[in-house]
Parts: sequence; C-alpha cells; structure tokens
Amino acid sequence: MEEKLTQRSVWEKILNKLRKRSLWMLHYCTGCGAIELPPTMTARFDMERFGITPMVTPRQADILLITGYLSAKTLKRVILTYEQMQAPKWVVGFGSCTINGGMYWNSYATIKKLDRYVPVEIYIAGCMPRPEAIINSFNVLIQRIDEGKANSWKDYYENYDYYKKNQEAVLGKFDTLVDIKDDAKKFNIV
Amino acid sequence: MYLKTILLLPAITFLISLLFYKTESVKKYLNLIVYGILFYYGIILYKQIGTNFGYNLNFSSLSVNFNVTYLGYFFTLMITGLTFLTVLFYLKFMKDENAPRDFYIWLAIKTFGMLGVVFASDLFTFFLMWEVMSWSTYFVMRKGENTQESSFKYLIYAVSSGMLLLVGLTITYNTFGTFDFAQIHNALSGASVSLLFLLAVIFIGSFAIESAVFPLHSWLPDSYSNTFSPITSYLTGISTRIGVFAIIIFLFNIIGMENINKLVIFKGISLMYILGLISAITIIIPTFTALEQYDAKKLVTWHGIGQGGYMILGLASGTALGIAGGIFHIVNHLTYVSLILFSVAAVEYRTGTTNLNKLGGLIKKMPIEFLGLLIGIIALAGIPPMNGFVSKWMIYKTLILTGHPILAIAAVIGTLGTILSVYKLIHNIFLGQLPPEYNNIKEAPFILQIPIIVLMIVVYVLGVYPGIALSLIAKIQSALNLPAVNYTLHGVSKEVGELNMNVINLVFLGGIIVAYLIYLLGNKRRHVSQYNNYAAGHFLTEKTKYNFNYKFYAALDHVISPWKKRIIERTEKAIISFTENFGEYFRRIYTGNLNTYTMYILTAFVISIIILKELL
Amino acid sequence: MEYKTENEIIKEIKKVFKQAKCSIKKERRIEVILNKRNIMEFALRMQKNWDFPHLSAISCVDWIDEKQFELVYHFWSYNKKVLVSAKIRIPREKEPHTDSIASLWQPAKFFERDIHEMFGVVFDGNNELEKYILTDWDGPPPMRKDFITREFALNFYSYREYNPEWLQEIIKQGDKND
Amino acid sequence: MSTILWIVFYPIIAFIIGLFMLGYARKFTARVQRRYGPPWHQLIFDIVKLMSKKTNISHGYMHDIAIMMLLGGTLLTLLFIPVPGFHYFAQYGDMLVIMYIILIPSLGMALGVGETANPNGSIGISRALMMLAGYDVAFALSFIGMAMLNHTTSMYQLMLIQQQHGISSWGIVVNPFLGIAALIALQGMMGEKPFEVFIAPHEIATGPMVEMGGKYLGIMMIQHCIGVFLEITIFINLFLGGAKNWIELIVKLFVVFTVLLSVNAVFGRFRTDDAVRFMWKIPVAFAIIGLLIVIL
Repeated sequence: MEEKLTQRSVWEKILNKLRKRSLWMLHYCTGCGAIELPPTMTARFDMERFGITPMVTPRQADILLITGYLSAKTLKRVILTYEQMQAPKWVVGFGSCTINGGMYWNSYATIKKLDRYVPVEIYIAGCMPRPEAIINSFNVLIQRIDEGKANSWKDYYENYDYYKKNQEAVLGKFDTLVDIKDDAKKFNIV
Repeated sequence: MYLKTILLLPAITFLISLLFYKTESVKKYLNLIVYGILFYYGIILYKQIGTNFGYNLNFSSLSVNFNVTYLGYFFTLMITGLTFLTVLFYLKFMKDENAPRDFYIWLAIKTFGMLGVVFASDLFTFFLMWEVMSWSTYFVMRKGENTQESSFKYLIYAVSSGMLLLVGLTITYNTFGTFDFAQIHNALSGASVSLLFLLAVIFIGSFAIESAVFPLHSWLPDSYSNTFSPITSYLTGISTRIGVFAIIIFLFNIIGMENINKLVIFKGISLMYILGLISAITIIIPTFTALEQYDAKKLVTWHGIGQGGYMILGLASGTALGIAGGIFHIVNHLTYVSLILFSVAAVEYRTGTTNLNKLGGLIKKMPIEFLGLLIGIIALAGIPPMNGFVSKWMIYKTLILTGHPILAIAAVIGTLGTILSVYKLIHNIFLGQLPPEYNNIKEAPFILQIPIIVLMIVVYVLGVYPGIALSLIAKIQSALNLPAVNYTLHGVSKEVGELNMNVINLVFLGGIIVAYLIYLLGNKRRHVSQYNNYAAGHFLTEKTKYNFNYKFYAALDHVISPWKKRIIERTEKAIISFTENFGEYFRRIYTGNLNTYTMYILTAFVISIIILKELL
Repeated sequence: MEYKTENEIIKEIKKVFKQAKCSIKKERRIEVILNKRNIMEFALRMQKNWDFPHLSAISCVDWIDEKQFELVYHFWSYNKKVLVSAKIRIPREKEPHTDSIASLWQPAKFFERDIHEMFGVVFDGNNELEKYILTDWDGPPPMRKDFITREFALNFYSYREYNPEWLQEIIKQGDKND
Repeated sequence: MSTILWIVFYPIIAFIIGLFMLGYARKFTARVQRRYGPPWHQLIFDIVKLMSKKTNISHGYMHDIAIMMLLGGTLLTLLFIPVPGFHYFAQYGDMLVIMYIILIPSLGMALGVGETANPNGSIGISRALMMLAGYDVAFALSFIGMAMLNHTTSMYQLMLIQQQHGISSWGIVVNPFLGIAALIALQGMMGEKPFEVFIAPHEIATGPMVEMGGKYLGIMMIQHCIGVFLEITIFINLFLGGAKNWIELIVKLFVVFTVLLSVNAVFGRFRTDDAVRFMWKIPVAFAIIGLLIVIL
C-alpha cells in the first residue's frame, strides 16, 4: 500500500501541524474493545493530553473507532455512521476481530476484513489491545497526519465502486442518502 | 370634513353587503375597495385633528357628538389599517362556498362602533357606540364551527361590562348633570374622594372586562381562536385594545393626572398601584398557560391577554416614559400579533390545521410565512431589533427607576414565559421533520402574503425608528396634559437614559457581516435532506416519525402544575351551576295544572287589597 | 417416597394423556414425551388447571440422523417448584409446520420467532415470524446441523493472506536488532 | 479614530482571553481528576481543525443564517459591555438592553438547530430554554436590585459607582445576597456542570450541537470563547466593580471562572425540572432578601 505523497502546499503543512493535535473520537463500542477506552481516558493514561476526546455524533468526529467484531447487521450501521462523518476522517480498527475476524473467524455472521468495506487508517493488534498500545497507535496516527500520509479517507472517495461492490456483496442493496461520488466532485477531493 | 366621511363609509359597506348578500365574489371586492378608501381617509384625518361634529337626536334632549383628538387619530389609524389588511386576507382565505354570508355586515357595524367609541366626545355617545361595538363583536365572533358556546360566554361578559358602564353613566349624570368629558373633569376636581373612588372602580371595572384583565380574561382565548383565522387576527389585534383606549380616556381625560394621586386607599397603596399589580398578574398567568397550548391560535390569543397586561402596567406607572411605553405597546402589539396570526392563518390555508402536534418542518415549503412568523415572534418576545423591545424597555425602565420592584420582576417573568412559548410556536410549525403528508405543499398565494410582508416591514421600521410613533404619542400625552416623553428618532433621549435602536441595529448587522466572513473561511457546504440525520445508526425513512413536538416543555410542566389551581374556571363553573339550580327551583312554580294558577291569582288579589287598604 | 410432588404431577398428566411417557430425571425435574398433536391441549392444561403459569423457554434440537426436530417446552410452577419439559418430535423437512402456543403465552411469540429464524420451523397461529437478529441474511437457517458455518464463512467472506511479504520484512527488521 | 481601533481589536482580545480561559477550564477539570489535561492553547487546534474540515453539511439556509446570527449577536453584546478603555457603545444601551441582546445568540442557534430536524437538538433547545427560564429570574432580580440601589440602569454608571472607593463599594460587598444570587445564576447561564442538562452528551448527544459539524462547530467554538468572556465580565461589572485596567479584569475573570469551575468539576448533572426548581428556590430567595434590604 504505497502512500501517494501529495505535494503539499506550505499552508497544508501548517494546517496539518495544528490539526494533528485535535482528534475527536467516535467509538463504535462493539465486542469487548470498549472497556479498554475508559482507562486510556482517565487519570492513569490520560488520552486528553494529545487533544483526543470522545465525541458523540459522527458530524463532530474525526476518528471512527471500531472496537471489536462487526456482524453484517452492525456493519450496515457503521457504514452509515462513517458516511455521515466529515472528511478528513479516519477509521481505527481495534483488536484482531477487525483485522482478520479474530476468534469469530469461522462465524457465518461476522465480517472478516474491515478494510474491504471501509478504508481503515490504523489497525491496533491485540485481542483487546491495552491502553499503552492504544495511545501508541494514536501517536502513530498523529505522526502520519503530520507528514500528510493519513489519506485513507481520500481512498473512499476515489475508488468508491470497489467499496460499494464489497458492501453490497455482504449486505445487499441499501441507501445511505449520502452521494459520495457527487461529494467527491463538489468538495474537489478527487 | 373627513370625520363625517369616516363614519359614513362603514354604513356604505353595510349597504353593499346587504345588496350583494348572495353573490359572495362581488361583495368581497367592493368591500375591499371601500375599506381601502376608509384607510386612506384614516391617514389623511391628521390634517383635521380637533374638528368636532355633533348631531342631536330629535326624540330626546340628548345629542351624539364626536371630535377628533390625537389619541382618536392614533386608534383610527390602527383600526382602519388592520381592518383593511384583514379584509384583504379574508378575500383569498375564505373559499366562496363556505364563506359566511353575513360576515361583512357585522364587520361594517363593528368598525362603525369602534370608530364611534374612538371619536366619542361625551359619555352618552361613548356608551352608545360601546354597545354597538360589543354586540357586533359577538356576531363577528359567531362565524365558524363550534363557536356557539365560546362566543356566548363573551356575550355574557360584554353585556355585564355594558351594564356596569350604564351604572357609571347614570351616577355621573345625576351627580354632575352632564356627559361631556371636559365638564366632568372640571366638576370631578371638587368631588369627594369616595365618589371619585366609586366612579374609578366602576368604569375601570367595566373596561377591564373588555380588555381581558386578569380575573375577567377567561372568555378571550376560546372565543377568539374558534373563529376563522383572519377574524382571530383582527380581534386579537384591535378588538381588546379598545378597552385600553377607554382606560386611557377615563384615567387621563376624565379623572386627569392631578387627582389620580388623590385616589390613595391607605398609606402607600394607591389605586394605580393596585392596577399595576393586577396587570402584573395578567402578564404572568396567561403567558405560562400559553406554554402548554397545543393549538397555535390559542397560544397566541393567550399572549394577547399577557401583552394587554403590559399596556395597562405602562399606563399605571404614571410617569411620562411609562405611559408612552404603554401606548406605544398598543400599536406594537397590534402589528406583531396580527403578523403572527396572519402567518399561522396562511399555514392553515395550506395545511388545513393549526394543531402544533401535527405540523413541522414547513420552513422548506413556506419560507415567507416562516420569515413573517420569525419577525413576529422576535417582536413578541421583545428582542432588540424589533419594535416589541422598545415599548417593553420603556416600561421596565420606569418600573425600576420609580421603585416598583415587584412589578418589574413580574414583567421579567412574563417575558421569560413569552420567549419559551414563542419558540415552541415557531419550532412546532416550521422547524423539525416535515411530515410526509405535507411534502407537496406550495407557498401561500400572493394575496395572503401581502399583509404578512407589509406588517413585517412595519414591525422592523417601528423597531429601528420608534421616533415615528413616539412623536405622535408625545402629542397625545401633551393633549391629555400629561408630561410628554422626550424621544429621538431612534429611541429615548439622553436625559432619561439613552436608548438608540439604530446603533443596536447597525452593530448587529456589522456582527453578522463579520460572522459571514468567518463563515466563508471554511470550505463549501452541502445541504442535506432531513432524513440524512444522526439517529444512532438508524436508517431514517418517511415512515419513521423522528420529531419532538408533543409536550415540548414537559419538565417545566412538572414544576408549574402544582400551582395551576384553575381558579377562574372553577369560579365560573360554580356561578353557572348556581344559576342553573336557582332557575330549576324557580321553574317548579309553573306546575301546569289549572287550580294552582287560580290559587295564585286569588292570593295576589288578597295581598293587593291589604296593601291598598294600608295606603288609603 | 422422596419424589412426592413429582409423582402427583405425573399421575395427573397420565390421567389425561394416557400414552404420554413421563419420567423424573432428577429432583424437581420431569420429562414428558408427547405426541405432536396434543401439545396445544397439554399446554392449555398446564397453564389453566395444573398451576404451571411460567413458560420459561421453547428450544429446538436437530436430530439430523433421525431426520427429526425435537421441540422442548419448559413449564415452571412457582408453588410446586417443579420444571416440566414436554418434548415433541416434528419431521425435519424444508419448512416443518406445528401449531403455535403464542395465544396462551405472550413470550412464546418471541421463542417461536427465534426458532423459526434459526431452524426454519413454521408455527401456525403466530403471525410475527419475521427475522429480527439476522435481518440481512438470506441464506439457509444457520443453526441446522447440515449448515457448515466454517465452509460457508470461508467462501462467502474474503480473508487476509496469513503471511504477506510486507509482514516478513517487518519481522526481519525485528530479528536484526534484537 | 481610537473607537474604531477598539471596535476592531476588542472582539479579538476578548476571543483570545476566552480561548485561554476555556483551555484553563479543561486543564483545571483535568487536574481535579488527577490527570494532566490538554495544553492551554488546545482550543486553537480544535478551532483550526474544525474550520479546515474538507466537507461540511447543513440542513438549509436557516441553519447557515443561524450560525451568523449566533456569532453576530455575541459580537453585538460584547460591544455593548463597558471594558477598561472602551465604553463608547455602553452609553447607547443600558443593562436592560444587554439582558435582551444576550438572547439573540441563543434564539439564533435555537432556530438553526430546529432546522436540522433532529429531535436530539429540539430536546436540547427545549431544555436550554427551560434552564433560561430558571436562572434568568434570579439574574434579573439581582440586576433590578443593583439598579434600584444605585438609581441607574446603565452598566457603565453602575461600574463607576462601584469604583468610587475601592473594595468597600463593590456590589457584592454592599449587598452580598444579590451577589450570591447572581453568582449561582451565572453558573446556570454558563451551562456549567450542575446545570449542563441541555448539552448532555450521554442523553441527547450534545443536544443542540448534534448536527453541527465542521465550520459550524468551529464558529460555535469561537462564539463560546467570546461568550465565556462576556458573561463573566457582566458579572464583574455588576458586582465586582468592573476593572480599571486589563490586568485587573483578567485576574478577576480567572478568579470568578475558577469558582465556577470548581463547582463544575465535582458535580453531577441536575435533571431539568430539578434544576429549575433549584434555580427558583435558592438564588431567588437570596435575591429577594437582597431586594428587601435595598427597598427598606
């Protein structure tokens, strides 16, 4: 997965320097990952030092944290929430369930590879990663944003058909009322 | 002489509506023209202020005479203007087939009555015109379904107010032997305080019924909101304000400023202070009952009562600024309440309902009505750029500076209640999710929008340039030999404590421009449909009802409900049941068989003989 | 004898359902094997006359080699503190039909809906049999024994190759510096 | 000429002070919870990130105008508040005007949030208005008391009167009851923790801000910074004798804000009707006692 290093204007560099210190997180608490988040937020590990705070609605969030396995039914909700978020937005896959299905690898209901359906920026390995791993991965994300390499969200706009095909293979036809192709043209992302 | 033509024109409309009783369409346009001319004359009456014209009735020594004062002109402007707008709105609002045939007749009589009251120069004509007005109001109110019971309730109140007025009239006549205001005024200065006090209680009592002051207000909401919407707007706008006109005439013309402070009951409490207290209660109670109404028209009519309280509170404060605020509030209230009710009527024209629980999301379909209602509610809540704020500011300032804390607090609580219920009104109609059945609603027809646009401009212009109205009010005050308020084009001058609405307006526009520049800093934005919304991952479709209209202020209801004792409704029910039992008991006398009747005649015969024996 | 209440219940059941085979599995547990036709009547009597107001669950067992489904109804009595498990056998075709006891017990609607979704058993008389867990699923009922989940998952979903070359470089870096 | 300079720079200064006050607020609450908390200038990052979002959504023109009304109303209120060195507009409108202009931003936001057609937002607005009905009574009472005490409703005069002879003439010293009532009402007006029910993240998904994203939320953040500065300066001008120079004003701002934050950091959240009952019971009682002292 080579990073297309877009030649970034100076203004973009400055923006990234400021943008990286404020990441608002919307966690889709499924599976057993959600319980790892309170310790990362409270006194012991204090995620807020890096400007990362939990937010409630997709409109305000930058990071969508999928903290466990996703069945077909919940995947549909995740896709709707992802499309309701404002770009630039990043998905962080939490634990082995999102990487390759985890311990539900042979179940008929759960999806195995998250990034077939939604572009994932960071995967955190571990069958529920500890708070240190979470904070380390966020620092990697911050560093990637700083270098301008965190462009997975552009991928969703660029080859939307690939994602749409995979989604409809598992979920059948559904409409999220968000016209990604038109968005890409209007906000000149592509 | 314009005064004659103004009084003549309603008679012409009366004839026209009789002639064209059947053909609704011709009648509509003719009436519109005549009321237009009436409005024109109402405006140019300014040149002939001070002319008077008498006409003595040949069957008795009494005479009916009118004269034009500044206050009369002020009210004529309001009456003719609002009637013209209502007739214009009514023209398109009522489909020909279900329009009541006799509406225009009663409207003509009511306008004639109101104009008569406003121009009356003596008590007799005042009473005559007052009766004409209250009777025709009953018939105007009768139009529309299920109005029978509520308008009958108004009739009882109006008749009792008329009777009270008659009692007052007779007392003044046989103590002073004259009806003319000026002569009564001079005679009153010599009169004893107890007589003054009696007259004051009677007259203000009867006018209080008409202007729906606190204990006597329960007739207003039902009777005004059950009729057709343009009539509701007409009645809420001007009909109750004639009561306030009468209070002004009585307080400042008949009693006069100097012997008002003679009316002191004991130590600190004067009649004016009690009037202030009553009007303070009139502000609080209706605004908080307006909170839970789920019908738009009822909500606004409850506010009609509340705002009436502000006017009387201004008058009762007694200072130049306060009285000017009270009078200014009359014209402000007229403009923004009829603006709100016209917008609600336009919504009802398209959706067929004013039930706040069923409407929603109409902003996308009817933006002009939304703008009208928005400017109306900003003025009703008394928020700066609009005119409602100026009169409220004047009333608050006098109340604080003359040391009436309780009245000021009541007024503030009233404003809070207004802001809450006013937002519920605009939210439940225009904001929130649009129900699927209103998907293909269009804008209201242009004729319905003319009154809304005109009133919007008036509300905004009066807000930024209150000087226009204040100049007329200053003339009114000096005509009633009260200290006139010193005003500037944009508010109140420096001595009294500066208020400059233009500065507030300009700075606000400047702030919006700065905000727009910051808004442009961000990237482009896209408008999304109401179904593309955060619903915790749920796919919203037309079938999902995703709205919050019902019981909008439930929590405040929990706090307030223990205090709502429904005192007035219970007293009314007690009176009704008492009269029914009394009537029932009395009915038993007519038993229906013959011999009881003969027995009655005999006893009557015997009693009369005994009495006659005594006398002879 | 120690199982006094259990034997009374069995005597009562035997009085009405002669050919039902009742046995006491252990203290406060009775097993009743019935014919599929009289489950409706049995349930009615349990609720109305024999004071078993609580239907704790309906479960379904897939006897694949006997080509039968077994429906187990668990009734519980608060006063007698005894659990009666009534078992009936229905043939294991594509859409086996049996009558529903939803009219007697509200929760039965929910249990039957679950069994319909997972095993494909249709309960006549219960009109709310739509899917609620596997809403987007149009495959065969997944709990049946002949549905092999692993094989289905392998070819329906695509997996990540277990040992891609970019992973090997990272592992090599890791070996170098320790 | 100096007024124009003031008109341009005063909002910017207010924004910067408000920015650091909110940064201080997040650090203070973090320290109370024994963690480090974000840096002081965290809001700069947040606002820059929000304003530079690539895509923004809005639900209609009223949603856009509401954001402008929100910020415009706050700037209007800001310019009417006398501050050391600048009181040009203060003479055109007194405290009554300020009490009403403060409603324009919340009305503007209420209309915009109403248009987003999200019940979370509508519930948030109805709760915010009920809270307004709750705390505004005590606030108006305390203001009326001060106005009657000094026979003027203009905030600038009130400020001058309180600065005549040092601490002893401060509003809160002269009539402590009114001061305490206003302080509790200020807690409600600022939406601090015990009275934060209208932006409750767990129950109604941050209430009014549920559909605000990207630059809309950015402008709301800017408005919040100015709003924090504005509301506390009103309290300072009314009860703590305003300020002769900017350092004194900043010190007073942070002291009052610490008092509010210390309550905010340790309290749960009242239900709406309990909050309104509390607001109509205790601060109103204080205010009425203060008023009685003023009248008699």
